[in-house]
Amino acid sequence: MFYREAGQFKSTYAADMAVFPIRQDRIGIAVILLLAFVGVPLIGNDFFTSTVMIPFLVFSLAAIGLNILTGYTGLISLGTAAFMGVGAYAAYKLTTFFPGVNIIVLVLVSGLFSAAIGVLFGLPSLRIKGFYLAVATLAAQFFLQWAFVRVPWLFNYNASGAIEVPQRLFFGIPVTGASASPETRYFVCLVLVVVLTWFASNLVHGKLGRSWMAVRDMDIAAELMGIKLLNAKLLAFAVSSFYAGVAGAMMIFFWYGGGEAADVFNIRLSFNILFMVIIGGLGSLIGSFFGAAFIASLPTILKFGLPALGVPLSGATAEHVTFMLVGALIIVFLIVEPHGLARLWQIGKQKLRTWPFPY
Amino acid sequence: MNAEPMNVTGEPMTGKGEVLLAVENVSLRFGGVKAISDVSFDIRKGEVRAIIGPNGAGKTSMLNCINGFYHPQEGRITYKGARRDKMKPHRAAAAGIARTFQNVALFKGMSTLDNIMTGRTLKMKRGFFWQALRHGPAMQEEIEHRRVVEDIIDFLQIEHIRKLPVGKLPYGLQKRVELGRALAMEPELLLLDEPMAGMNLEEKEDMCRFILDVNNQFGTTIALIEHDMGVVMDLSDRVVVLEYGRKIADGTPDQVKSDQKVIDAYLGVAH
Amino acid sequence: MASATAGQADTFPKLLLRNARERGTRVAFRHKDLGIWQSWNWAEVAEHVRNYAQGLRDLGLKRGDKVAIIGYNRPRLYWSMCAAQWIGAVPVPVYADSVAEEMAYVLDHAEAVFACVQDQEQVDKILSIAERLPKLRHMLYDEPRGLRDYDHNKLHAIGDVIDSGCKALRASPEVSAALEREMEAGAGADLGIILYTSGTTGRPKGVMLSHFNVITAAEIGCQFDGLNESDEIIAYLPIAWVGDHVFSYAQAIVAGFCVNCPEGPETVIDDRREVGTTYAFAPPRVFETMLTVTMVRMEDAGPLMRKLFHYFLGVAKQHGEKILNGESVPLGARLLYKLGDIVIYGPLRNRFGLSNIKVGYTAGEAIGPELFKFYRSIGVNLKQLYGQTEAGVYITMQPNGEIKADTVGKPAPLVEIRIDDNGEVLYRSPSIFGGYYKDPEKTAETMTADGYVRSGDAGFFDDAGHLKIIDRAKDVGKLNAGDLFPPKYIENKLKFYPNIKEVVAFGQGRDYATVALNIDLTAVGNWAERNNVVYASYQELAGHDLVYDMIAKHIDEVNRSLAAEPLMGGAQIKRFLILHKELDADDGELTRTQKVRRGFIAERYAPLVNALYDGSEAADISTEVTFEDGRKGVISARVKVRDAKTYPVTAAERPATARAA
Amino acid sequence: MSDVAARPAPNLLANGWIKAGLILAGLVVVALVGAQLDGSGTFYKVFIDPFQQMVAAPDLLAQTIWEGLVSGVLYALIALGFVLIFKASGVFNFAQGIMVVFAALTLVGLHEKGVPAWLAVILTLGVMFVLAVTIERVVLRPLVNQPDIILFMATFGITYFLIGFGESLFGGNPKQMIADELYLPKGAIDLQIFGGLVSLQKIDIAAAVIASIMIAALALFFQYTRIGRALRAVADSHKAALSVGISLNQIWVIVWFTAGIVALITGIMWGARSDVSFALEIVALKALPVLILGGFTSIPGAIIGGLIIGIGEKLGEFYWGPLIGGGIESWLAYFIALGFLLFRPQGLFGDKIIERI
Repeated sequence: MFYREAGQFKSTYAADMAVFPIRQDRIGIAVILLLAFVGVPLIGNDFFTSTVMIPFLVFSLAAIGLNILTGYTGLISLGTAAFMGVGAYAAYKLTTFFPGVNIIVLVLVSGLFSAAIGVLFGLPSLRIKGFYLAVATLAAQFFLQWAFVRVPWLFNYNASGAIEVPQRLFFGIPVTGASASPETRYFVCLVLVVVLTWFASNLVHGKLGRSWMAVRDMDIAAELMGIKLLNAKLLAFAVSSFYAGVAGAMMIFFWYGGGEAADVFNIRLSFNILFMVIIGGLGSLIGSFFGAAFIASLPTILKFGLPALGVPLSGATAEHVTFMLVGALIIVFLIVEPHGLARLWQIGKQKLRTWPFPY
Repeated sequence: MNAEPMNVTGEPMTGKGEVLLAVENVSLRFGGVKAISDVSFDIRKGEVRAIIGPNGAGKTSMLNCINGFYHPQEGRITYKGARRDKMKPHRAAAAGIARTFQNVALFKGMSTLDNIMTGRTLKMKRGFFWQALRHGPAMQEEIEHRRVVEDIIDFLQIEHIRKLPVGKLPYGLQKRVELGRALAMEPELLLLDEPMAGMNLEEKEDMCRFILDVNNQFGTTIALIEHDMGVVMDLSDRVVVLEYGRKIADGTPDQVKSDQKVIDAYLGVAH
Repeated sequence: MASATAGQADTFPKLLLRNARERGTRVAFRHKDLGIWQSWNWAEVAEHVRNYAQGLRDLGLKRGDKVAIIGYNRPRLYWSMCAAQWIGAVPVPVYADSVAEEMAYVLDHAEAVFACVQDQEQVDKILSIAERLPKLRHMLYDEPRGLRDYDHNKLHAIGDVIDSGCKALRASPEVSAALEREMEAGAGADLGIILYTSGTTGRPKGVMLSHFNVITAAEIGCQFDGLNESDEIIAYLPIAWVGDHVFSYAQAIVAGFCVNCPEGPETVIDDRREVGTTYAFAPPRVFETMLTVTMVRMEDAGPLMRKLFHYFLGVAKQHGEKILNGESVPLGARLLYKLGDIVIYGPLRNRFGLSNIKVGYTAGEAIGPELFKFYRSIGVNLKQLYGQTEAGVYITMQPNGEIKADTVGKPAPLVEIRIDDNGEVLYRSPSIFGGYYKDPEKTAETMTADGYVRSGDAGFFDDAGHLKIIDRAKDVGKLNAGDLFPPKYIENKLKFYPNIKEVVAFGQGRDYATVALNIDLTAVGNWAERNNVVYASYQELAGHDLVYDMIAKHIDEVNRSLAAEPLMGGAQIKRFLILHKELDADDGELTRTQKVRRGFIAERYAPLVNALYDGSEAADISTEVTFEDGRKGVISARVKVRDAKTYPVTAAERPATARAA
Repeated sequence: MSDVAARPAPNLLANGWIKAGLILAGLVVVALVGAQLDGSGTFYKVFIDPFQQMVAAPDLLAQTIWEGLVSGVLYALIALGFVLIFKASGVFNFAQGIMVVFAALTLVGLHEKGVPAWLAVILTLGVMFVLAVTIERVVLRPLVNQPDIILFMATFGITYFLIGFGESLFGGNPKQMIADELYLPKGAIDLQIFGGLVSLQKIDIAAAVIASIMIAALALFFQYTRIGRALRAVADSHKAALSVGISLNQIWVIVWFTAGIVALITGIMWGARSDVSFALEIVALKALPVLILGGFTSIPGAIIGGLIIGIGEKLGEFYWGPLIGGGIESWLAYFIALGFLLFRPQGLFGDKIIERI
């Protein structure tokens, strides 16, 4: 009902091929960006910013990465957390070697390392598909996880075995380390996520995105179009791992601020991100955000929401209930809408567009 | 069409004669099963060449050999004078061979427009970083190719389904979109595997018209597999007949029609 | 007011050049083609038309030659008209869906030497009748698809003609100057266009309109509704029809607004929505289809949505029109309407593509008052007009604030109207035609000595000076007492009730008027369900006493309104019956276009018609019917006949017979 | 999803990318190894020394192989439950590992609540049946005809639910398996062979025996019972199964229940060797490389794959692990499987699938 499309016509292909061709959508995006850049810092307190918004942004980016691989190219990966870890450790080593270089640049560069490792583990994807590939990516997960623990060089031989994030300044403002304020960290994350989402959106709407989807939908026909399968798949692995790597680096530098990093990037994180992608909607960037919001906020909501409703929960029970609920919700979601929240969003939007008609 | 997407020769169809693709003594085995044995024929520039034969005659396998899905164990395939029996499908695509499938092989999750746009992949040169920006040269390139694709959409009269996902389209339209995708590659040789299978009469007539138009207007050489003998006789310049992986006849539709071996092969087989 | 422009720009090519000068960068034409709206501004259009005119000249087209224009609404076909006019040739738009036979007649009669057509289909059609058109020298086409292998000696792509014209103009300034002189030589009084009217009987007649006629008509419309260069119209009605010619060609050029050509006939609704037209025209059936589709779709909506929808439609029905007319409405209702506008009316207008509409017109036939009021109530400024090709379209129009569902409005500016003794409407204005092409006899029949044109329609003015059209003049009969008997007028009045599907009125040469009617099974069925009326078949429902009561009420209302109208009081319905079966085209009772065949029905149902006049309470009848699967059967029934109440005539017997704007 | 690219004979090494990748991978491994060593003698330590050790101390080799064998049997059992389900319903049941833990936890939990051991076993079987019915009703039936990946994800949901459910019922702390009460043997048999002492835990022997019995029983079940034949039919085609007169829904329940039984037995065995806790989940993931080796649809494949993985990773850990810091057990299995995968994408016993175009 908010969509008034009468009079919105396209007289150029550029306008017709825009990512948001409808004016109301563009307004919506602008409002969301405004909220994110102005509203959240104004309204949100430190707790909200650092335990809700930053994790949400980090997970969103990781989910976008996995969605490029799984949703757009049709390759399942259970090793996302490992690729995130590569990013985190790469960023750590880089800032150790080049303490003078801007940390944000290093976070982005560390994504390249992750991309390289991703390509390496993506090589088998030419030969194997589906579940077999999923299992193959477990090799990456466990091998890298092992390496994070067993290669002390990676964590600068700290006795604790953990990454200790040093303080780094950005135009004189601390953006990492203990003295970096949640708002600062939030802004850095937000800018990174917005820019990288824009890139991802450009990629999936262009030739490369079409190639990926072609590989996903019918690889034989894709090959016939002159698409080199291995190149397309490896590029998907590279881009996906790049996003995961940046997300991982962000996770350690702007969220955790260090700590038991080796334990963070475990198989369960891989699964969680896969859930985000599935529940959010395969092959949808906006779905990645929905999925991340849903999965990342669920534990917090349960932890603080249920007691608020008068249901007393101990910490451990809360965790158990969270597990059960997540499991049940996954199943419910798959039954109700196998195409995820993004599809629900699409249906809702379509309803609003055809309002008051049902179709 | 304003900007003609195909390789327009500019002259009427006089060039039928030069051999575009030659298949010489090709044999293909799957394990112990011989799918094709010692088949030779050629496809000349600008002609419509039909490959017919009863079920299991190895027609589709033949097309698969031509565009590099299968690599025949024996024999040689020459395309434009160069040997290419070990070529990969994507190399075949780059060399100007396009293809449609018996059971529509569209990209089901994509729109008609995007499906046909994938046909332009090889012609799009902008690199990764321009694509990530999707502005300037990359966007110009997209628009340039969109124009070509729109001409194809106009040619095939599928304007109304331009932005619909192909998965839910009726079968006849899907076939048309698939043809569009192949045309978007501006092929020199177009392989059509049963382009009219499962269509009603009206759709068949449309498809026939499109195939002839493609052949006439753009001079595209066409090799097609088809079961409908009426269609084959109407469309094709020359026909090769396979049975059990062997060639049993080759010639103009009239010659083939009166060939005793062909009549025997088809006798009792409802086609 | 036509003289204001007549001095400098008295032909369409001159006006086009004026537009190119004064608003060269404004978009003049859009065409949904190849996925987007291809656009041309006035400067580009003028350039194309100039080149095109030269191209035509090079092909040998001369002043006074006729150029047939055939096809769906395409910019290049409109340009063809203007390019022909540029060098003094006369465009003759032809209905694109005409069969070859009709087309052969028109082209031959018009002596067309050129034909500008849309596509292969039309080329083929003309080629098939080529031997009957010896005068036809060249054919130009817009869409080259499939025409590549045709013999191009006499066949040209419009694009190529424009290009060659462009080259010729570039090559030599003399040629350019000569073309300029050709254009300057044109004058407002020159024959601008010949529009063939299909006419109900006989061969089509070529209505000759001068530039002055058409420009005047266009200005009448533009000034009446304040149309200007910012308006948008979608051109989708046949280009051979005067309405499209005036709205989409003449007014666009006169006012400088943008003409949008849809992708194809089946995408009009979507394309209209995309463009968001501000000025629209559609025959009643288009509005009716839109409403029907709306209601059908809403049936599938959720119950809450349906309730909301109907609630707000109720609000609109109550207050919407008044708000649109600027009448005073209580604040509460106004707020409620505002809410409805956000929730329902706005989205609805958006779906219809009528969001930006400044004024919409409907004409051609009578529109149901309910239908008309529906659109007005949701905020669409829909109006009626009454027009004819011979008038250069406008005869009467509804001024803002004076809109009534059952009249066609007041005489348009500059138009004088007189009602003849037999009730026929006569009109006179500067925009009326100069005569039928090559048919002085018919011209003389139609024009009176004092310059009035016979419309062929019967009508009268009501108290407020609004014209009401009753029927075709020749169809209006007389009762034995001498009162007028307008069958279609009575039938239409009844058919506007949703419960009544078909009506046949009898009375010609009888003592009084009667009707036989069909109920609408869906509407009455719904009513029956709500009122616990049990029925097994149409026949049973039709014979039900309660249904008779309901219909009697409708007839009573109609009689009351007839009594209140001048001249109509005598035609009140005295008796009626509900037919035991639905009238069906398969049985020959309706035409294929769903019009009742009065004579045939009177014959077939003679026992019933007799019963209407012999005073009996009921009559037996058995009729042969054809079922859907082709089997034949016989339906027998006893059909009840009822009397209806009539009212004393209240309206003045002799209303004003002449009006002028 | 389950199909595997197996177009006739694309030569793997002919592909430049793969070649480059393998070289790169090799370099990374060498670099990692090199980083752990003093730089000299890498080749010796990797390719010669371990084999010398094997020959020098055959008893240690035998002991290592035995241990590998036993964990291989347990991997095989998990894989077995998986294959059962995959064959019959095409569902890639990620939850099989968790079903093992859940079954064991239920058994122990019930016993803790005072239920006699054997009754607890029966009750646990009941729980597994209820679970099978519930999964069929709540998960499989509504998701029928959905793409494989959706069903796969649904089993993720089951996994999470079972973890949460099990932990909130029985608590998250590791528990002791009630081995004694179930008359499982304890202690070890020490064999004096190869000039050394090879110690075989009795529970391990029992595990091997029980596993063998169960596999034999399953084989008989499939071969000789009507339901078994129906299950085999359903693996070939769903229509064929219907013609045997058993509804798909029933078959699903049966298969999931069978997998539940297998899970319970696996859980008991495994629990008897270590603790019962959800830490087993990670170990259960090891069934996946086993499956890759053996193929998703082959029961013998699952067994042999299990043994190869079990022995391979124990040998690897024992002889080569220390070279790069140990703990390589966590990923070695996957690399072994991956190595196989590159050369036989359909697994050891899987059916070769040729793509039809």
